[in-house]
Parts: sequence; structure tokens; C-alpha cells
Amino acid sequence: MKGKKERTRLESRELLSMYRDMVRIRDFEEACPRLYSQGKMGGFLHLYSGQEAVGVGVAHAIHPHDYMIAAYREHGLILAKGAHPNAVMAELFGKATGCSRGKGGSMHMFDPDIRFMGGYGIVGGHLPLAVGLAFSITYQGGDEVVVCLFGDGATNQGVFHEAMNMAALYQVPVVFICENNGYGIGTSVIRASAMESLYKKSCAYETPGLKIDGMDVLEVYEAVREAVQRAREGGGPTYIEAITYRFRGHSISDPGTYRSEQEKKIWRERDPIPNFSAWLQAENHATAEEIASIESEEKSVVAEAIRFAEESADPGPDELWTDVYVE
Amino acid sequence: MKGKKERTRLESRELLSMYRDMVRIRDFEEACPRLYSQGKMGGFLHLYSGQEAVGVGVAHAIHPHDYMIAAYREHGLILAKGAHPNAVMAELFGKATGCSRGKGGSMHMFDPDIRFMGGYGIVGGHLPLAVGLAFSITYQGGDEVVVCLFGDGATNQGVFHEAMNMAALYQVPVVFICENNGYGIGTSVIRASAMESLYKKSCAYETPGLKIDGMDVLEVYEAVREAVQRAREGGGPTYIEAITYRFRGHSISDPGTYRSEQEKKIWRERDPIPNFSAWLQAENHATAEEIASIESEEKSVVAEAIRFAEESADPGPDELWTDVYVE
Amino acid sequence: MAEITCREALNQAMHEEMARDDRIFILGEDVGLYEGSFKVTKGLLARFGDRRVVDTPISEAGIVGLACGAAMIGLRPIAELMTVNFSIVAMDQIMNHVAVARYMFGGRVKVPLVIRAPGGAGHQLGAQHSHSLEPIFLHCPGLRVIVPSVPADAKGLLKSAIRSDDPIMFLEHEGIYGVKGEVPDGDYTIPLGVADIKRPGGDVTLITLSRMVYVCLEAAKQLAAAGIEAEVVDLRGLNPLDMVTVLDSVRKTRRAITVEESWLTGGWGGEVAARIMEEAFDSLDAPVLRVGCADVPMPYNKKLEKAAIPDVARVIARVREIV
Amino acid sequence: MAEITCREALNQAMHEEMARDDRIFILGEDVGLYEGSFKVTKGLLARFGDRRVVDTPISEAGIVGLACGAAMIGLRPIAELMTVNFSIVAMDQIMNHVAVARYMFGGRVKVPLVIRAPGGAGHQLGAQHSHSLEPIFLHCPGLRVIVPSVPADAKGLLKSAIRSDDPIMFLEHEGIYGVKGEVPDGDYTIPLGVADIKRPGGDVTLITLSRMVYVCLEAAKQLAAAGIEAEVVDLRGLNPLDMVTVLDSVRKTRRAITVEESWLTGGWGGEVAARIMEEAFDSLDAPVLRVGCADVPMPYNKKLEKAAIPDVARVIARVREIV
Ligand SMILES: Cc1ncc(C[n+]2csc(CCOP(=O)(O)OP(=O)(O)O)c2C)c(N)n1
Ligand SMILES: Cc1ncc(C[n+]2csc(CCOP(=O)(O)OP(=O)(O)O)c2C)c(N)n1
Ligand SMILES: [Mg+2]
Ligand SMILES: [Mg+2]
Repeated sequence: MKGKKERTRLESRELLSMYRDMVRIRDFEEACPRLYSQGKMGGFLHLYSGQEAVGVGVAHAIHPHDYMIAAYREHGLILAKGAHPNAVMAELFGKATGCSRGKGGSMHMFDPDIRFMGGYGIVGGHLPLAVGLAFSITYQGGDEVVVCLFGDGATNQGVFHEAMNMAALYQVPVVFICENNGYGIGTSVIRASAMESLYKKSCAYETPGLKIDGMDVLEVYEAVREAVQRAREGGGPTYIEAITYRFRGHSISDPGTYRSEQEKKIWRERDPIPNFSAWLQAENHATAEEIASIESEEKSVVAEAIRFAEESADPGPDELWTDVYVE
Repeated sequence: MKGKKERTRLESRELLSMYRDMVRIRDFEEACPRLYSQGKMGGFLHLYSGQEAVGVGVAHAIHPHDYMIAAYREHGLILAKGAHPNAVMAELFGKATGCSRGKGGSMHMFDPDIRFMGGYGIVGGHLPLAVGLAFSITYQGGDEVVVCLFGDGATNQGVFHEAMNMAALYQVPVVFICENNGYGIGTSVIRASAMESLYKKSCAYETPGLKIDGMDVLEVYEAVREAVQRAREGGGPTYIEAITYRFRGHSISDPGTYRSEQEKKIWRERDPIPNFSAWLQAENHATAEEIASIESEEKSVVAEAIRFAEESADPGPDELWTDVYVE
Repeated sequence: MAEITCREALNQAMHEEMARDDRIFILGEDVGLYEGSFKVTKGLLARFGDRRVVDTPISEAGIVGLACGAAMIGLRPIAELMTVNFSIVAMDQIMNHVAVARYMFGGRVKVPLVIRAPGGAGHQLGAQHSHSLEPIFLHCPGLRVIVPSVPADAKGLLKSAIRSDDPIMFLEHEGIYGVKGEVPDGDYTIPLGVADIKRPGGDVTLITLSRMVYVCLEAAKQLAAAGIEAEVVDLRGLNPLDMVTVLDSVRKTRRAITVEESWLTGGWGGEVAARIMEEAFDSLDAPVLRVGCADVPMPYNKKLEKAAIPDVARVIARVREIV
Repeated sequence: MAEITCREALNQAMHEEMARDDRIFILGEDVGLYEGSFKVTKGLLARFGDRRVVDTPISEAGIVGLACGAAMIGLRPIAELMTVNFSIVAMDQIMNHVAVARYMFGGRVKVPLVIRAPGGAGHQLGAQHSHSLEPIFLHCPGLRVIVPSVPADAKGLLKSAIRSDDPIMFLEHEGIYGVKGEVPDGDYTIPLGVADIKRPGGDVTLITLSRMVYVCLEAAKQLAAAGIEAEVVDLRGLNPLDMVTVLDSVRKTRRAITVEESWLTGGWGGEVAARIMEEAFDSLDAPVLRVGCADVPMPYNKKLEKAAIPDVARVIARVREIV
């Protein structure tokens, strides 16, 4: 966190709520590898550890009735948006109580009640959907905004271009947030994108683009709040690049040898959670005890989520055939 | 044409050759509607009338061994590149002597002998192929360059983005030339692209972009020559937007009512052919007689092409089954 | 009953449905100001304005994806793809987003979306513009596939499609927009997934859809002159697939031929033929035969194109093999 | 003969062919530095350098299009799509460019291109990552479709594919990369389009490919214990489609079942079943039956996924219906 001076007008309560969310996500994610290796979960498992400041900063900058849509690295995002950890963990277990009823899994979390409109596994594929959500809002005269999160790799897909153009053309209320964690699997940003500064890609759509520190929850919060406000007032889309890092491999099966120990160490030092904790205490937003009690409460939340998921039932065999069609 | 002062170091001979090509293309294109209505041709028919300065300027700025690849409005382009008008006309007639043996038609002209690598009908679809041609050149250590032409509408397709990025990433020798004729069928540029200045779209790829007057063959020639030279020397891609106008509807079946008479009139006054003719004479590159004799020679060329096409045979019935596979 | 063209029937369906329900909007390339490249959306912009009739860039993936997102939270989009050939550019949005969203999110969302797309061959449009992609969409669970042949069906089916809560590929044929037929007055719908016997007959069943219905009807006419009565079953779509009507007919005639404009190999005829065999093996007096497009990219040359596309003579020849 | 995995066999094929011919290069996401997300391209970058082993952005259409253009003027690219699911994003480049270029340009160009793509279900990857798209590519003239099941075939077929002048979809199955088998020493190729009888038998023909070969072999083993001898025909691809081997077998056994991992409806089984009926109707003692994936987007839950994918029990149950 930069400096010690007052950096935000947020109240301690809100700041601690942010901290709680970040801790929850980290604990949740760090519990997964063990459960995965026990065979409780299957498929891919793309963890969010390291990127918490982005998701939490975004989620706190929007209203509950705003929409969020994301790629497959979305456990942390749906949690930040307000999903119950039980439903997210149950989804990973493939249980009927999961937020996608056990049919989606790690990559396809969904919860319309909190307006989390899905995690998607085709890189870039959900960007046009985000434009459609925003289009629908304008059409229906609503004042909601859509935040759409995706990785650095997605910016090289054709649909990124089409979605950016259409959002700007129709001036719909969407904020595109690129979580630049430096890599698309084993390929670093500069080996995949001719333009290294990803935020500049919005230049082709007359859309404001900005780069922010994705390890600083307050910087994320402020930037997204401003963009969301502009969108809500009819000012059209914004494109934000949040510089961040994933502490783990691309997915559970990635040894991650393409990143040097040195690089990982530098980023570990920028871990958004202890840094925020230190700042909260230095700025007198919280005492060490308060921080500790949040941390211990969240440990229980995750433990409870695991218990819930364990005890929940699989979808019945008939579920194979339901939900293909409405009619 | 701007001013009267010496604008080029090209010799009269080359300039007249350009003029001849432009006249040929115009005559060729203007002969088509009648032949089409007589049922000699079928399918779509996208004419190039009005855009001749682009194709001819480009073709004269490159070497014979450089490659050209284009969309479906390519009769003028393959002619400019050096195809025999007989083969192009025969292709429109669907004859076995056509440059694509009667299997391609108006949208799919092809001639490897002159390194014209095809006309393609899926908007934007050929851009990645252009990158591949250029990639192959670099791979094989050649010094050829690829010029890739497409319309304004194509710049909104996802593959435009992917091709621009990959060309810049691999620094391959390709020059992208957007023929901005103001419309994609009935949709004007500003109704389809959030960025009105199409040449600026290259900003997202750290690729030089420039706008030129596509009604001025010398301006086209100079700009492309510079870009091609840079590409040939390993300097990577360039993106050029040539502002032009099609004098006819989108295709033979388009009444073109979405364009005002006033607008059409303004552009008619900018017709690249009479303007170039006047300039050639004013600058003493040609006498009125020389111009007239080029014009009459080209009339015969097109007449001969029609005769050739008429007299050529259809592909035999077995041709239905050939060319699907090599083996 | 008025006599109108397929084009008018489709146009009426959209006019009427859009007037009925404000959640319906149409988007696509040149659907507004230009009134559609086949003029199927005529008058819609003038009547409903540019909030509800939305011209788009040439961005098929963007169009389908936008429609999908809009459908997920309350709208009922009609996305027109200028031709079905361009659906291939948007295939990922169709197959991996539109078709699966409801299922992979555990039934917690619906995607009431109609993707309208004209297609088919016959106008010398060549290899990239002559597709009939019914078999591909048939192979994609989550999508409905509706394919009208006559004006009355076109109108009634499009209205049902628009009112359905499922994503629907509504595949029109460029070659029949101008065909006229009687259309019932007033508001009516035709249920999705019910085949229609366009001509009854007892000797052989011709199973078909889209423009090939006309080819089969003409073949049936000529066969009748030779004493063979062909029953022409217009599937009117492939999903839902009305095997009840097909099997009833085949059990009666004991002989069947599928006739499609898609490529023969991997076409929908194989699916239908296999199902007939599975369900009615003992009723068959002869193998189910198939007629389809030559397995080649469509050539431009007129004669070659004609040779590629199934015609009356080929249907009759196939019938002669088994009757 | 050495015993190696399918992964190693494919890897060897590329090593050997790239060493033989400088025109061959490989491109795709993470094929170089990362050595492939399934490690099939292991060692290629180290050996051949980044001129010939090219990491790309996540731009499938760009990858396939680049490969197509490069193939048109002298190179022989191998494009790896990280999984076949992403071929859908590049479908227009595959169907409307790669497949048709030669034909629509009158045979004046060739596109010697291999598109390698792992696919298949079984690892709880859900609706967007579990495709078997063989039926779609089968339906696209201009493409070859090659699908190996065992290491020896994988190596020999990939070598033939690389040497072919036609564009080839080379579809691997993620579930069999680790399966071991004997592979001939030295350079050898297996002709494209020749099916292989993986187990002889006289009572029923199981027609299959890819991972389902293993399912059929196990079913055949269990059936043998019950006195039923199943012949397992591994098609090893769908285009060219070796109907000679299939029909020979069916004329012998008089009963056949197709077993595929693709969705049943519109799958390749329908094509093969229909052809058997057309060519060998009188040899059939029972309808050709089909086994395929449940017609649903693939669910994540392990039990549901298992229920969706064909398994030994389902194959045996189908056999029991007709033998
Ligand atoms: C269209 C497509 N191509 C390839 C993949 C395989 N894939 C999954 S994640 C990934 C990397 C994405 O990187 P990025 O967008 O930076 O997101 P991150 O994983 O870093 O969060 C790739 C290539 C895919 N899922 N979809
Ligand atoms: C992918 C795709 N979408 C739509 C079309 C239909 N279409 C053909 S030409 C055209 C307009 C293209 O405009 P532009 O790129 O400006 O080229 P111009 O015709 O003006 O030369 C459209 C929409 C197509 N051929 N391909
Ligand atoms: Mg990344
Ligand atoms: Mg244009």
C-alpha cells in the first residue's frame, strides 16, 4: 500500500468488510488443492490467490444490483460479489446445492440472485455477453452497470475487439476489467500481445483506458467506482487494466516453471492481504485483535463451507436430462 | 489531384501504365452489369469502379514477386496485379479458362502465377491468411512482401484484431490496406465503428497507421511504396487507410438508396481517372492523343476478354469432383 | 386467408410479435436502415425505432454474444445473421455459449433467443456462401432447429420461436423468400417440432425440409403420373425431431428417402435414416436411401452448381431404386 | 518394437518429420516454451528453435488462418489447437478457408496443413471443454479427419498426415495420451483412411474410434466370456471413411453397432449406420444400433458425466439387444 496518508473516504467498517472478503477468498482458494487431491473436486481448478484485491475492490465499488460476469478464474469473484461460500464450495464438489447445481463446476459458477452472471471457459467468450447485459440495461431503462473481468490473454481474442467496439458504439454501461497477471498459462504478456501496455488497447475504440495497481484494493476500488459512475450516468464503457499476479500455477496441474523464483518472491512481497492488514492497523481502522478475529471467523466460514459441501447430495441421475431446454 | 507541381519521380512511362490499368479496370467493371443482366454471370458481383486509384497505386508500388490478397471486391485488384483480363472475364463467366477454372467466380479470383492469392467472401476472413503468407516469406528467408486489401467493414471483425496483433508480434512483412469507401453495404463507417478514423485502429498494435487519399493514385503509390520498403527491410507491418468511394451499389443487386445524390455527386467529381488524365496532360506526361489511344486500346482489351470468355468452354461435368483433395 | 410470400410472412410475424411484446428487439447487419439484405425486416425500423431495431457492425460473434447476454436478463432478441454462412464465424458463441448457458448454470437462467439466418445454395454464390448447416446445429444439444418451407409455416413457426424460452436457430432459405402461399388471417402459431405431411401417398416416404420440399413435391407429382404415390413429409425443423410422423408414414409406405440440401455425408439424413432403421427395421422393405448435396465445396459455375444440388431427377432416380 | 505412450508416439512423429523436412513448423498456444499443455510438443523448441516452434497468442482463428496462408505458399504447418473445443472459435477459418481454398481456386493451390487438437470428455471439464467434434468435420468436404487410438497408429498416422498435401483435422483424445503400446522401430507410416480390426469376431461388429476403441475392446472381452464374439473395427478416422472394411465385417457378422463419444444425435454413427443399410441391407439380421454421448451439454458432476459418456455396460446392453 502506498504511503500512510489518508487515501480513502471509506469508513473503517467498509474497509474491514473488504479485508474480510479478501481473507475469505484466500482461505477458500488455499483449501482447494487439498480437497482436489482428495478427489472431492474434478476438472480444472484455476485459483485466485494473489488477485484478491482486484475482485474485492471491484465488488465493493458496485451496487448489489449491478452485474458481474467473468472468466473461469472466478471463485474469488463470485465470493466477492456476495455468493454464499457454501454454494460455491458445493459447486466445486459438484453437489446439487452448488450455485450451478453441480452442473457447472469450477469454471462455471453462476448466481442470478446476486447478479453474478457466470464464469466462462472459452477465453474472451463472455465479453460479448457482457455487452448484451449492458445493452439490456439500457434498453430497459435501468441504472445498473455491468463489470466484466477477464485475463490478459483474452485481449488477443477476436471477440475482445468486437465487444469493445460494440460497447463503445452503443455506449452501454459496461466496465471491462482486465486482470493482467502477467501470463496466459505459460505465455507472458509480451510474448502474446504486440502492445505491452494492455490498457492502451482501448485506444482503438475511443474508450478511456487506464492502468491500476491490482495489488492495492483501494486503488482498484477508486478507479472502478469512477468508471462505474460514468457508465451509470450514460458515459459509456471504460477499460481498466489491473496489474496483478497469481500466486499459484495457471491451474492445479500447472507446475509453473516458466516463472522465476525471483519473480514470484517479488510479487509475494506485494501480497495484497498482509499489506492491507498492515495499512488498516497503521491507519487505525482496526486493531490487531480485530484483524485476528476476522481471520479466525473466516477460517470457520470456509470450514463450514467444506462441511456443507461434503454433506450435500449429488444431483439425482435424472438431472442429466434436465435444463437442456426450458420447454 | 493536388496542385500541378512535380509530385513524383516516376517516369511518364510508368505513369501512363498506371493510367492504362485504371482505365482497363473501369472498362472491365462497367461492362459487367450488362453481361450480368444477360445471364452470362451469376452470383454476387461487387464492382470496383471508383476505387481504381487504390488498387493500381498499390500494384505499382510492389514488385511482381510480392503477394496480394483481397476480399470479394477484387476484379480490379487482380487485374492491377497483372492477371490477364481474359482469365478474369472467363472466371466471371464460370468458364474452365477462368483464373479459378470457373469454380470461384466473382468473389474468388486466384492466380498463383502473378502471386494474387485470392479473393475471399467472408468479411475479414483473409486477414489471418495474409499474415500466414508473410510468415512463410520470413520463414523461407525471402524478401517478398504481402499486401492485404479489405474494406472498412472488415475492421470490426474479430480476425482483424487477431491478424493485426500477430503480424506485429512476429514482425512479418505485410501491409494492411483498408479501402474505406464509407460503407459496408448500407451501413456507414460511423454507424459500425466506434473509432471513426479507421487508420487509428493500429494504435492497439504498436503498428504505424496512416490515412491517405484513395482517389489519388500517386498518393497511394508513395505511401504503399514506403510501407512495403519498411516491411521488406524487416520493419514489420503497416496499416494504411485509403479513403475512397464506390461509384456503384454494394453489389449488382443493391439500389444504393442509403447514399444521397449530393454525396455521390461530390465523389463523382473526385473520379480518379479523369483527374489523373488531366494531371498527366497538364504535367506533360502525355498528350491528349496518347491518352485517347490508351483508352481505345483498353476498350479492345475488354472486348477481347468478353469474346474470349464467351467462346471458352464450361468446365466438364467431372470437374464437380476434382480439386476437393490433392490425394 | 391471404396469399403472400415467405418474405412477407416472416416480416409479418416480426411486426406482430414486436407490437405485442416490448422485450423483443431485432439486431443484425443492415437490418434497420437497409431493411435487411433480403428485405425481411422491412418497415421494422420505421415502426419500432432504433431502440428496437439495431444495426450492428460486421461482428457476428459480437452480435450473437450480445443477444445472448441480453436474453439472459429479460430481453427476447431476434438476431439476424445476414446469411447462415456467417454463423460459422459466430459458432463458438452459438455452440459454447447460447446453447449451453442454461444447462451449465444448472437451469438458473434461460436464453430466449431466435437466431434467424437465410442460407442455401442455387445462386452461384460459391464455396463460402452456399451452406445449409442444419446438420451442425442438429448435433448441438441446447439449440432448437426450425426450418420452414411455405409462407404459412414460416409465419406460424417464427411466432412460436419468438415466444419460446429456448434458443432457436431459425433457418430460412434464400431461394424461397419469393414463394407465395396462403396464410391464415390473424394471430396464429404452429407448434415447434411437428412435421407436416405436404402431400399424402402410400408407396414411398420422402422426408425433407426447406427448399427441398418443393423439389420433393415436384418429384411426387411426376412419380404420380407414373403410378407411384410418394408421401412428402416436411419436417419443418430438426430439433425437436418429429419421428412420430416420420415413423407412421414409413410404417405405411415401407420405403423412405431423405432429401436434403446439406452435404450428404454427415447430413441430417443419416440421423433420420438410422432412427428409422432402429425403430422400424421390420417395417422396411428396402434400405432408407438418402439424397443430399455433392460432398464438395460449392462450385461457382452454373452447371456444376446445378449438378451438386439435389433436384427432381435425382429424387426420382432414388425412388426408382427402391419402388 | 518399443513400448511407449500415445503422447510419446505423437511427439516422436513430430520430431522425426521436422528433422526430415525444414518446411514443417509447429504453431499454437504454449507449444514452445511450455512444451504443450499436454506436453505433446516436448523438446521441439529446444531442438528446432523458435523459427520452427512458434508460440502464439490466444487467437485460434489467427492461428489457423496463419497456418493456412503459410501452407499456401510452401510451408507445411502443424497447428496445435490447445483443445478441440477451441476449434469452434476458429471454425470459419477451418470450414470456409482451409477446407475450400483448393476447390474454390480451381485446384491452383494446395493447403498441406495438419490441425492437431486433443479433445474428448471424462475429466469433469464441463460443457465448454468436453467436445468430440468428429461429426462436424466429417460434414465438411475438403478436410480429412484422422483419429488415432493406439500409440502405433498415432505415430504412423500423424506422419502420414504431415506428409499429406491435404488439410487434415488430426483429433487426439486427452484420455489416451498416457496409454502405452508397442510401436514399430524406425520410420513407418500408416495410410490414411484404412480402418483396422482391433479384435476379430464373428457375431457382431463394433464400429468405433478414439478412446471408445478401449471401451469396445473391454466390452468384447466381457462378451466373449458370455460366448459372444464381437469384432472391433477401429475406423482410425472418418475421412477417408473405410467402408470396405466395415462392410466386409458386417457382411460376416450381420449385426453392427457404432460406438462414439460424440453426441448421439447427428453423430457419425448415423452416417455409418445409414451407409451400412444402403450397401448391405440384405446382410443385416438386425438394425444397426448406435451408442453415443447423451444429447446434453456435458455436466460437471462426476456421476452425471459418467452417465453421459458411453461405457462398457452400455455397449454390452446394446449388443444384447440384437445378438
Ligand atoms: C478460446 C480458448 N483458447 C484457449 C483456451 C485454453 N486456455 C485456458 S486459460 C488460458 C490462458 C488465459 O490467460 P488469461 O486470459 O491471461 O487468464 P488467466 O488464466 O491468467 O487468469 C488458455 C490459453 C481457452 N480456454 N479458450
Ligand atoms: C463474416 C461476414 N459477414 C457478413 C458478410 C456479408 N457482407 C458481404 S460484403 C459486406 C460489407 C463489407 O463492407 P466493407 O468491408 O466495407 O467492404 P466493401 O464492400 O465496402 O468493399 C457484408 C456485410 C460477409 N460476407 N461475411
Ligand atoms: Mg493472465
Ligand atoms: Mg466499405
